[in-house]
Amino acid sequence: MALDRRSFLTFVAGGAVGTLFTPVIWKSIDDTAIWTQNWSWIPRLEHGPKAYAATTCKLCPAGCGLNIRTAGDRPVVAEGRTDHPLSQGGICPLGAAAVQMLYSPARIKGPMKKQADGTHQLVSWEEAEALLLEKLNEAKGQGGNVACISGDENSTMNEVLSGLLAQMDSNRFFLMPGESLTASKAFGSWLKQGVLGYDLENADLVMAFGADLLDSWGTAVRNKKAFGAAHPIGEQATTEYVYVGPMQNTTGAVADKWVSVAPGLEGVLALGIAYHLLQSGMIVPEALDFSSYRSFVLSRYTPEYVSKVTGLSSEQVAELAVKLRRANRPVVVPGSAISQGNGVFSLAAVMSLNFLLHPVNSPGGIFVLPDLPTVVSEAMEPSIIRGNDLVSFVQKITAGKTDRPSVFLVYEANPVHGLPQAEAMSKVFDDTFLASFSTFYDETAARADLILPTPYFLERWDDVQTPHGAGFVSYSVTRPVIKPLFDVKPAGDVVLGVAEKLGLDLGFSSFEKVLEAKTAALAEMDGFLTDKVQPWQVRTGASPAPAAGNQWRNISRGAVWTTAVTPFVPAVLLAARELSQAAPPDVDDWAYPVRLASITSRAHGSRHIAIPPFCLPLLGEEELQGKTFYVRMNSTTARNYGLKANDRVKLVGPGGECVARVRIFEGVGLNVVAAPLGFGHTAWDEFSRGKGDNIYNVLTVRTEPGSDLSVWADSRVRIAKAY
Amino acid sequence: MEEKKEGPSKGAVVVPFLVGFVAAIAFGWWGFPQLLYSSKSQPLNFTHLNHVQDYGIDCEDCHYFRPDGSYAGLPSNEKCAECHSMAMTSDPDEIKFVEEYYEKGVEVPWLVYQYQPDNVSFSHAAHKDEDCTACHPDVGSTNELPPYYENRLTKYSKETMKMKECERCHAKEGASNACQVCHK
Amino acid sequence: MVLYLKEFKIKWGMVIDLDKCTGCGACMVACQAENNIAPVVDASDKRRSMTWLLVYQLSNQKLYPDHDVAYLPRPCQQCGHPNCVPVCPVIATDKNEEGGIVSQVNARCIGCRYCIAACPYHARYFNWHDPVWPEGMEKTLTPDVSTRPRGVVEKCLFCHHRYMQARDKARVEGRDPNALAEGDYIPACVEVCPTGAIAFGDLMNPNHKVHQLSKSPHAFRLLERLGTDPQVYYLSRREWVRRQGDNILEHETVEGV
Amino acid sequence: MCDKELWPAGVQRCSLKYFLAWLVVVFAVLGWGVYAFYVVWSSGLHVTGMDNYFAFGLYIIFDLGVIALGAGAFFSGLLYYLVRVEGLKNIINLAVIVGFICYSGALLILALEVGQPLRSWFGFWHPNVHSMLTEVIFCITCYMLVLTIEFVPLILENRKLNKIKLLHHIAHNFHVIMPLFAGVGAFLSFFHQGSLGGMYGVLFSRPFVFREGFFIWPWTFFLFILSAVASGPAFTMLIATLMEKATGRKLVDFSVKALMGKIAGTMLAIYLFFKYLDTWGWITGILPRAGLTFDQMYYQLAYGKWLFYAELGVCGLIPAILLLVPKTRNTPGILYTAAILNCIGIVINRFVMTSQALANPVMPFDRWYVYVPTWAEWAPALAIIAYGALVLSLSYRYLPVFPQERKLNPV
Repeated sequence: MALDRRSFLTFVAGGAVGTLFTPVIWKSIDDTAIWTQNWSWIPRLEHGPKAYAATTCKLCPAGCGLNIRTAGDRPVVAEGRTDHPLSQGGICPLGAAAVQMLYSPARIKGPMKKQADGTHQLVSWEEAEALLLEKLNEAKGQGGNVACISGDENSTMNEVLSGLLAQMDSNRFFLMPGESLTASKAFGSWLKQGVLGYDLENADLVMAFGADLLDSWGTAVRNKKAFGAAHPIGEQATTEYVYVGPMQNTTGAVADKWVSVAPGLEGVLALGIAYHLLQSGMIVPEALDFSSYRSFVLSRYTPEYVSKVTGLSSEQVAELAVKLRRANRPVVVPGSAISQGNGVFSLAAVMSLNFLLHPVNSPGGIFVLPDLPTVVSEAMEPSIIRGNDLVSFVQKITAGKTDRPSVFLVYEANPVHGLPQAEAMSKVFDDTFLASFSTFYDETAARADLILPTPYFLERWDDVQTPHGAGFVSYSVTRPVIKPLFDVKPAGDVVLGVAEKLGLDLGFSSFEKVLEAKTAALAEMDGFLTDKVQPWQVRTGASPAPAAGNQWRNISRGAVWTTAVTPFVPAVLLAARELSQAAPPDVDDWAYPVRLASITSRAHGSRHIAIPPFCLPLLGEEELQGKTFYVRMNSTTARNYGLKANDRVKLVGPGGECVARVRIFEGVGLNVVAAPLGFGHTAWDEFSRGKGDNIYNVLTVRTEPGSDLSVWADSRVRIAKAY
Repeated sequence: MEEKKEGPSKGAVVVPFLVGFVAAIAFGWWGFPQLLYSSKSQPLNFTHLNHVQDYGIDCEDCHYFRPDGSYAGLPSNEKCAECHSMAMTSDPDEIKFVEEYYEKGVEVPWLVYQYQPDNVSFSHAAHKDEDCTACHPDVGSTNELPPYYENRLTKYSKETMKMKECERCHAKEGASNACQVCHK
Repeated sequence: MVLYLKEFKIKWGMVIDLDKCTGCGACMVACQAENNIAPVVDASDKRRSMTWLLVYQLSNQKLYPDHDVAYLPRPCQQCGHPNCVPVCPVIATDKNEEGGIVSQVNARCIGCRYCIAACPYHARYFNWHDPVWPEGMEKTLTPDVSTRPRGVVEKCLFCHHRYMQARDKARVEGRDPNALAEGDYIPACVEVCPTGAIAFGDLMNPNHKVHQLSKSPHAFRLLERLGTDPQVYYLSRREWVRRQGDNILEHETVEGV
Repeated sequence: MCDKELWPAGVQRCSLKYFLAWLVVVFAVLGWGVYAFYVVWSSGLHVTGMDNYFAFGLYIIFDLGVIALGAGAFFSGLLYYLVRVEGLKNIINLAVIVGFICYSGALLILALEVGQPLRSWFGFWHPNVHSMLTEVIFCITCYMLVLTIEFVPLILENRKLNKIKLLHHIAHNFHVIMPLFAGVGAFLSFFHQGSLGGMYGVLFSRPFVFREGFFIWPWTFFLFILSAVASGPAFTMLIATLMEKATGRKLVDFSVKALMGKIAGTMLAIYLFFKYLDTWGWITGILPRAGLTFDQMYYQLAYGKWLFYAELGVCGLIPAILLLVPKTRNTPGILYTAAILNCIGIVINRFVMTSQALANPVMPFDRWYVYVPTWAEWAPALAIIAYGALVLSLSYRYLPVFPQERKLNPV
């Protein structure tokens, strides 16, 4: 039969009908729908047994315990550790994003050398280490013309680095500026062997001056845990929290009481309170300078004066004094909302309340926390390190008052972005050899002549010694939970190797050995592990079993070591001389009329970590819009400067300026503009680069009379509408 | 009547129609599956029966529940290497395991006949009293591993149980058929 | 209009103490990591971002210095009488399982977004974009929650996979999977919260803390008067916070809302 | 080249060159729309202005609008075939074509609107019988079939096609059973117009659109039916007038238009009576029970109260009066203006029910947002209009759409 058109059509019709009785159409439709579950460009899940690895976080100085959940050896999620006294199962947003940061696009893939055109080129470790050796050798020949900046206050890495410097006859070892420097200037004369800690857990009244206790200040997660325990869900609070500070930040929002005081005036209010306490007959018997302190306070910080300067009523000030006097175990926490740039006046004034209220080392008050023994030969003593003022050093160099080091080593720090007046300060790195030990391609790495990438903290050994703001001594170890993803090398190993080639003997062949020695050295002190009894419980009568067994084995697997030993304190000084010299003047600054309340939040990263991808959704609509960030002021302030919500505003400080949008927020004091640090990155990755401006640029450094300390927590700016 | 004469004869209509119909049926039921599925074989031939009969290994020695309630469906290299860290025979599959997988630290990419999509979370613990072969092919009583057919479009195994079958049994047993009991 | 009401012997619920929430956002980050939500470069596009758990900032609307703020974390409210469920044309979302969690199966969802229109809490999110992880970061995906393609709706499920895992653990240990103890099953956000602002448990079980807390005079639920009957309760001793939990007419007074 | 033998007998059409030039314009717009379809399907709905607040956008508003305006088909059919309003004979073909265009266009847009078009058949295979949207999916699809069946005989009446005996018979027999389809169509139409309204009315968590009602149907169910019936005939009549203006030929007798106007006016008046009652109940009942006030429902210009007054006053009451009073209705200019206002009012209603309902924040600490559609939403909408123009142009040129055309345009 010939195939004519008609029979062909009939054939097709038959085929079509036949097809309906086969799976072809139905299965295809179904499978196409199933295919949409399985698009090749969307990752599939990988299965594997669930396990946990206990370690310690290094993303900020708070030293929280992290439990890294793994699925078939892949780290997947960071969880809290209930057995860690600094976090007790809690976690901050930055810590919660820790695992994903492993794969941050800003990770440095291998050692890099700066090219003539300013770009970086990957080189081998041999070449990189040879270059470092060459530069250090030159510096050694010049009599130790080398300086080091460490961004990690708590690591034994500081011993390795300061030991290297010391053996090269340099004492220019600096931490990124923090509050331990201020404390050292204020109390260093009598507090040689430790730092002051705050026993929040046993307190029944916590009054924080400036310190953003519940977000980023000190041991933030532990502070929150203490706050949480004192505010049982659905029940009456057992401890009152009062926040004295410039704005309703995280702490101000949730504290039982918020007292609005502009940055820089916390000390004035504290002495105003001290006035009442002194009037009621309180004394500090163990203080040598009590009488000069007493007469200074009573003569100058009268209720009228304090009320005039702070804008609070005399009744409000008196009420705070009553609160403190009535409490059984009150503790007062001094600080600045950004944990840096605080003056001796502010710190000593606030701290004096603690001395007035109860003797040092009483439960629910302040404790002297001893430093841990050092193990690296010739490493600087912690108390010396705390007293080195980086900002003054940089200012002296730029002013030509001291010579510029020929080599700068920067370890896990980002001074190019994160020093006050950052733009001007970073000029210190001009005409020097800058080597950056960093995990991420931050602004300092981008500027560096040599990048020596460190493993991410989930890939390396490291440790955390008693963080600033803690209430007790602690030691815990950071341990690798995954092999390094890239061609990176622990900075400790690099430095030890180079030192050896320089003919210096630091006493160790690898950083892991340093940590082992550190752990062994802890045996000198009467310590215990926190698995059953917590250090604050010891102060109220609990008795722990002394640490036994293989210390390194226990601690390297996550155990936390602590001690209840407190050094003997024969006498204290209230820093009365410094208080009287550093007291802020009564005149107002008309050139820069607005007080700048800078904000740090763990949601914005930390000093050396830019905002992680997973924290971006935390920024509200009025914190970041596209590339523009917001500063906050109340409606009265805004009106005074002709500003409305969403207007573009320029903040001008003596050293720099930046542009933002206005967010009207009534939780900011009068004539105060609140602005977040941690924005305006120029390096890093697409997640953080180019978003907002760098407020560090408008911070203003002044030298505090009396202490000669660089201070910028009380910076001031001029604001005007920007077009 | 006139119209009928004008039209073609019955046969001329019916025959091509039938040819088309039969061709479509044949293609749909035989050719189409050939196109839709690709056949794959296991990376190694594992001899279940030998392991059970000759060496007295229990099923649960390799296929066990972890303490957290999850199910270790397939043994890892480590498990196999408890015996096979070195080749004990000249069996090519055993040698391949040792050289290609164990020593290189690569897990054996076993093809699971019953592998469920990512959006399904099958709880072995909830079904631990059922017979394994109610869902899985009975590989335990033979030394041969059957071929694995993969749907080219969906990338799932041909034998992957469809939701209907799960639902039917759940309904019969009085178990919940709420969506999230199985989906994730 | 009640088409859909089912009672359960177990009702998983949250009680969130707004006087304890600092708004730090750790819960939001933990949620993303736990549930395999992809990061986005411009997360400031709030109207397209993916935040199963979102922390709202509440203001008492007063001027300085009388101003007060509160933070309100908003997971899916797991309504007892959800509006999203009856409207779904393909049963991709359902409230049918013991425990009362409103399910959402992305493989069934056709992306019509009717449920998003129905939800007054904005707890439902549409995948406007295909999820993209920076290179390598997909290795941090947990095996517990499937990835979702663009074009489907998703939402908080109270970390339902953790419920399943807790049940499996109970089964293997020979316990009754339908009688989990308090703490056996806890969503990721509850677990990480550093101030312990969130309590979680079975609202029907008098031995669980949430049972009592939900009856507190300071407890309220969001938009309660609409009749959605949420399984998420909030606590606050501040009256202005409780007032903002629902729409209140000027002349209406709020007693222990 | 000439296509004259394809024209309906005894009528005049423009030259093929003219016609093709017009089609080029139509296809240009269509092409832009097809490109938008490609972009949306290949990259996702983020190219639209929709977001987590505006789950529905221009796609849905457009669909609701054209489905309401396309209601002329079923209501004219109902009146003509079942109630036997003979005057409608002269416009019923156009009503069917307009209905066909509106429904097929709406379905095309729906294929864009769903995030997973390849799964859209789940609506039939895994239906949730409680969902108003399920009712919509079923009824719209079925009614689309009915409209196609109603359109087919008209196509077969093309001069060339009708010469084929078989097709002639089919066309004839279809006509005979047309009342049956008209009835089925009317039933389906009632239900899906209603379900579209019901979709909003059942949203008890959205006080802006929530309505109580009868059994499972909220009042919006019935209001949507009535409003569609009130605007559909007016729209059909306006299309006829537009075609007359475009072709320069008289196609329908003015009395037919006036009749359509009268039907629309009557239905509009009935609709408004209930709509006013409903609005009153909403303001005094539903809103206060939800703790809200009338004033809180409106925001700035985009969602201002002017919409309320425009919908129910200027584009509601006024056209209803103009269409009901014989004197104004029989004045062509006024008739057309009133019909246009009528259609605008219904479109405003659909916009408000969709966009404003979603913009309206329900949580007290939430805020208003404004929805702005992007090109990816305008392009397909315009393409559907172009598609309508294409179908109408082809139908007018080649099919005997207007029975009166020969009489009204003597050669």
